[in-house]
Amino acid sequence: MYKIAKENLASLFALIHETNELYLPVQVAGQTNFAAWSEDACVDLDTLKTVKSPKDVFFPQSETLYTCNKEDNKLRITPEALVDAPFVVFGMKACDIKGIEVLDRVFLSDPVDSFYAARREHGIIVALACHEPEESCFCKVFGVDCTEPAADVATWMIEGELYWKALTEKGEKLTEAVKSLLTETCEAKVEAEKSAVKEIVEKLPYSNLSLEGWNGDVLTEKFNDELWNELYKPCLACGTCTFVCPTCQCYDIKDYNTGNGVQRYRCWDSCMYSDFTMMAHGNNRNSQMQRFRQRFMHKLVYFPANNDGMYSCVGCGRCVDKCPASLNIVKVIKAFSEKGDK
Amino acid sequence: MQRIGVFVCHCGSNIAATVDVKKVVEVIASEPGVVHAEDYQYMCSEAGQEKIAIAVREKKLTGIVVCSCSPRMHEATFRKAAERAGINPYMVEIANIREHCSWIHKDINEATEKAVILARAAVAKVNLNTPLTPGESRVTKRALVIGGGIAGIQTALDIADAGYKVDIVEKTPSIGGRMSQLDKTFPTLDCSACILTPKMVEAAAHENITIYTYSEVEKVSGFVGDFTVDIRKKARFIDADKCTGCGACQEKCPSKKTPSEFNRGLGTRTAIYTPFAQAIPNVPVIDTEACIKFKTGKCGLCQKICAAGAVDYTQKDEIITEKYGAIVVATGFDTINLDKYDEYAYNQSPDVITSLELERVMNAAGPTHGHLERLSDGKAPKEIVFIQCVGSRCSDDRGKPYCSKICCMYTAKHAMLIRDKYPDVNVTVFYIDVRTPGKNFDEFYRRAVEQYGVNYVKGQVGKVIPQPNGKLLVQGSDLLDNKQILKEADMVVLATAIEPNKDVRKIATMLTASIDTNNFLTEAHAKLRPVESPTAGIFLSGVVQGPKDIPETVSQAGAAAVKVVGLLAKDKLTTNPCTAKADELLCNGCSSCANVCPYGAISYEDTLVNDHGIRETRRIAIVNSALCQGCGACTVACPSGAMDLQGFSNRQILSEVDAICR
Amino acid sequence: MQELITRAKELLADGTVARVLGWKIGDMPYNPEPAYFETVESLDKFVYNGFCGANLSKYMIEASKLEGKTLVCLKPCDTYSFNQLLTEHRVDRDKAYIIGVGCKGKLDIEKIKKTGIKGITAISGAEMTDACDTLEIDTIYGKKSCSYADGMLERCHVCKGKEHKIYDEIIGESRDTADGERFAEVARIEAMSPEEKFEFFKSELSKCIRCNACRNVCPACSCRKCVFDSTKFDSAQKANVDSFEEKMFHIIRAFHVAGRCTDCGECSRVCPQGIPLHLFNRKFIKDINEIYGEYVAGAEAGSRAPLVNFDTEDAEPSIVNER
Amino acid sequence: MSVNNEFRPKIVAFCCNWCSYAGADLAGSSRLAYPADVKIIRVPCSCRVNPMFILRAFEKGADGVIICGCHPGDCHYSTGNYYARRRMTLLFSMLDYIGVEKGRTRVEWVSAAEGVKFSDTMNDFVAKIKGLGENVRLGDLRCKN
Repeated sequence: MYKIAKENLASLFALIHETNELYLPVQVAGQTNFAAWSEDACVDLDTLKTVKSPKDVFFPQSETLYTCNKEDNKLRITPEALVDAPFVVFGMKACDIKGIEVLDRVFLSDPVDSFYAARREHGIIVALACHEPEESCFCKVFGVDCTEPAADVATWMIEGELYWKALTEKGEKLTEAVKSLLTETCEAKVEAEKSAVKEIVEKLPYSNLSLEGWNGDVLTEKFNDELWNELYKPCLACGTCTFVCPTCQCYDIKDYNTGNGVQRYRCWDSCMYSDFTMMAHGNNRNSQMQRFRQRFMHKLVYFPANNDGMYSCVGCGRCVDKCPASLNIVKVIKAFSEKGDK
Repeated sequence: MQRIGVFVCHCGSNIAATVDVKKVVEVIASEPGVVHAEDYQYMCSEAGQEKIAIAVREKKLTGIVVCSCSPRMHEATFRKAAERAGINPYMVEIANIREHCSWIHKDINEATEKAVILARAAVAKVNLNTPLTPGESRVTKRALVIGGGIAGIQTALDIADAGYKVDIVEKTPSIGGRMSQLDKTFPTLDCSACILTPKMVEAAAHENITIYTYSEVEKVSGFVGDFTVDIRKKARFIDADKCTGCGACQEKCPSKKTPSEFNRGLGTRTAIYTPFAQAIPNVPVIDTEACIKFKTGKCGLCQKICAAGAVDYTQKDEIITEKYGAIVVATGFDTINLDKYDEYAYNQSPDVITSLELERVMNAAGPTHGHLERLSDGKAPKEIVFIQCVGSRCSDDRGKPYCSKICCMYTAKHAMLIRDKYPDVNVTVFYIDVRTPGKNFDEFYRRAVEQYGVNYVKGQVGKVIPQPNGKLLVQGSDLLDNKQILKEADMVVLATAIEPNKDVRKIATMLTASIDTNNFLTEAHAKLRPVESPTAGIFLSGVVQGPKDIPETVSQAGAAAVKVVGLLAKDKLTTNPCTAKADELLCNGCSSCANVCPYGAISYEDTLVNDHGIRETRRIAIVNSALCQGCGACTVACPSGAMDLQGFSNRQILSEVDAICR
Repeated sequence: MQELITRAKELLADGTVARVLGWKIGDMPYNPEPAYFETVESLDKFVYNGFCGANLSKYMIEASKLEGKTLVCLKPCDTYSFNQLLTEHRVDRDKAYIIGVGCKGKLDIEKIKKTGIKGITAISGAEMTDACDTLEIDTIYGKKSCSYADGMLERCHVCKGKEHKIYDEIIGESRDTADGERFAEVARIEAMSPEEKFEFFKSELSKCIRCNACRNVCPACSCRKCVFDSTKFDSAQKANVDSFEEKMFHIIRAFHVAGRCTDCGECSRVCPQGIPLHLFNRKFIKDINEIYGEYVAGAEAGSRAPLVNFDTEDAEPSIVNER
Repeated sequence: MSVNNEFRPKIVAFCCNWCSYAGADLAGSSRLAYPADVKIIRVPCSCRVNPMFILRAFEKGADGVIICGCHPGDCHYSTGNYYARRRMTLLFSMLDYIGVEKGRTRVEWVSAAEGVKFSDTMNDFVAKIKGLGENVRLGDLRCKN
């Protein structure tokens, strides 16, 4: 275990940046999101949750797949190069890391998504344990320990000092590289912090949310439940929940005409959108109820059915914070439990 | 993807001297969709057009781009050529590489590069063209003329003579209009009634003409070739079939104090009245506001006196609904209100009158039986002052910015007639300019000055002050002599500006005909389509389009009639296929498009749509392609992009943008 | 609130309305959700407090298609949107029973949290019945407080007034909460140099994630299919791949609602990235007022929006260069 | 293809079919030169020009966009240019507001008889755009490659 004073973090970031691209929470126009570090970036480690989850470091909102150009009446296709240099993501939270685990299930299973795989291979995650969890957090429900993030390096911010502990080989290597700025220390303070935060977690209003009745085997029963007809009604069909979510992984592939050629790119898509999975004949889900149901069924039923019971929700609570209509997965889960109680 | 043939014209050396046409052919040949490209000396020649036909046949072309002169020159030529070759004429686009390229650029590299880009844009557009077919709509062979003055009468007569049914709707109890109020006409000085009355009689007697007097247009729907109009025939309280026009009722009527509209309020009329002796129809109407029977329930003299038993106090307004193929607006004019011209004392002295009032004074059937006398005391005037441009050519908001056009001539007429009949009367005319363009007009004016000794003073009148002795003190300036003039006059005549009839705005709205800030109806083109409204099927006759004198009005009335006849002669109308069209799946029914449509071509219908399995009734915009002229205003007003313009679609224009910017 | 519930129950019970469109109590002190109530019992979950910011006018588009009347609770500013939708034939007046609900300014939980308050478990002072000027907030990190005005939505600081423009009946008192100059921020930006303007909007718009919340919540964006979802213009986009697309989306969106936007502020309220989207709409409103004369969209149903209208003496576009 | 390294702007001119396109034709037949940088797109009326078209032109790399129509009051469709005038005024104002240089967009009324005005306008507009330089604030970078 090492530590570094908060005021020295700028030097740490600069040092990391010498050999790695570095992504971390940066505040732009009052909002904090993960972004590439630069000397004048306004790094913000105090905001608990970035607006968007850091998933776009590994799975960007849009990325070019290949480019077609016409040259002398011939078509030239240039695939986009894969990431081949190491990069560091600093400040990810335990829930977001769990989110990456969900994405791994999707993108690293056969057929492997090479763009994602390359980023995963070269990415080094330095996690930051949560210090003051908020009322919308419910990571505990999904077995996430926000005090003990499972990353390459885990860090804790305690009283103006960042405690640093490498957990993997990648983490060890990074620690070696920045060791000049770190000082060795014992784990006592970290242990105290962990138990203090765990106590807070227990007090969070959603921590005892029950997932009873949600698993891969309840497809027909849940799918046909009348409750969906009520629940979806306030939904505005925007993509906010999807785009702030650390586990949503759906994307669309589109072409952009540059005038001299075509760039084929993929970008996040939302199952809430009316043209999601639009096909020539139209749409296979043509009502907002169906689209709304799809999102929650996917997270709580379809995904666990195909992934050894793993839910594709990590309880980060971003959708709880951001839904314009104050709808969210917690309300959905609760509504079904209440109905069961009656 | 289309199979496009590109034909690059040399236009002799007009294009080829500045644009490397071979290079254009070479580069454009590799554009997506292009399967054929060639150049030729003169594409518009028969041999050139034949090249198109051959290529269509051999290369199975579905689209054509001609790089040549302006489409305004030869688009029609190449469309016809395409049609002859067997492809839809709207699959042709022109790249204007002459007017917009070779003629304005000197550097051959630059011009060639630009020609290629213009060709690419045309190719990109053709790739998205769709075959268009002009629509057809039927024509009701009947015309409506709104307004029964000389303009309306002449138009109706000309249409009727050509063999088509025509209805005249006149607001007042008789046809005849302003011209019936005039005494003499310039520049020939013949009697207005003598030349108008035969026309009125002819119209009334014509088997193809139906006249609705004391009637107003209430509602108009439909479009060119197929209008439906509701006409309100106001109750006259006289059974026109029984009335013999004997006039006994008018003689007996005890209510005699109503100012006569026909005499411009200078005389009075009875409550039951025909406006003037030669009125057509010669059937009186009862003015219910003046009639004692209607006001008190007592009287009923007219009914008692009427031998024919034609008076019917229970008569009601009647709505007549009729279909028309064309509508002519001939609603004429009135003089402006002079309330804002206090300085001329019009409202203070009865001896200050308008020229139109003077017409009535001079007329034998008028309030003074044709004697020139002061309306205040009936004395013969010795000194008369005419003031020109009262409210015309006005730069402030009291009057009108335009020249009323007829005043210079009628004032010369009045001056001449007065000097002729009363040589002892002095006549002075204050004018800004004397405008006499027209056949025998300047000669006429010069006669007034030289032969009749009318005193023309270039200058304006600042004030007319009624004097205690009953005279009128006129303060004016003589700009030529640069001096102030003070003149004591017995009468002052104001050449009052004319303006379109007050009702025209309401009528224009019903017809969706455009109207200008001065309330004149707008013509489709100021020079080339002066008798047509931009709204198809609506035609303009007379002063409703702009100030004119009688001969001009009559010629315009005839021109409007010819246009109507040209329309009615067709059994079907082909419509411009480049019209707007709403995608019913995208339409919100919000009315934005209808709000900006200058032709009233857009209506809304509750339509059952199937939106990818969702069936619901929605309010959907429907474009009447017979009315739509294809301006595209609606396409931009439409936020969802439901409204698109065929032939100039969003994607077509965007593809041109892309091709130019790449 | 109780009066509102009682009246709603009455109208439901006597069959005047088939359903009530209002807000359902949330599972946090600050997250009530728009909801339909079809039975008298369900109204026990009805809530109306300072966190009921949602403009329910837009829901009336769908509600107008349902059988029977919908009782809809509209705040004064929401009634402008309803009128505008009426003008555009998007809602059916006969299908709506409008209760004009009182409003004393609505709260912005994001703003409250930005003051550093986290772990919220209870809030008092947000109820409509309270005359409280202060919000007392319980958190897992202790008791906190925040003045009501500090927690108010931006739009309430430039409140359009307490008058309901359309209603069947009014329940509750309203207060004009305006304490700021509506066009001050627009004017501040207008006064910037082109470089500053560019940097300002670049920074704000760079946050946009194209979630479409602004569009979907907007009562003026009532298109069945947005041009940005439709293939008709080649404009369909799902992400801002290049910064141009952020500008394209927001400029065109603002343009499409220009003259129709009632400045209800929902776009800015829902933006997950806190982009002050109202600055686009308000710029157009300011321009329209200054160039074509004062116009308040939705103040009167049936009025003609400035962009589907003209005056022959209108200013030339070059006026932009002179201002 | 430009001979030297002088900045050659890309300029899109939307011209209404009835007045301005004919005005451009007259400029052509009168041999009144203006730079080849200007490329004309024919539209039926200035009211057909959707703000989207203008933004699209900038997206794809245009440096200036000019819209030409009949003089107000002379519109072939009687009212089209009045709507265009309002739309463009607001759009241009918005572009200015987000920091796009003034002058990259313009509206000019050119009648069919005004060949000289058409040519003068284009010469002036090209000169102004050259003065402003390349459009970097309102384009899609993907199109620059």
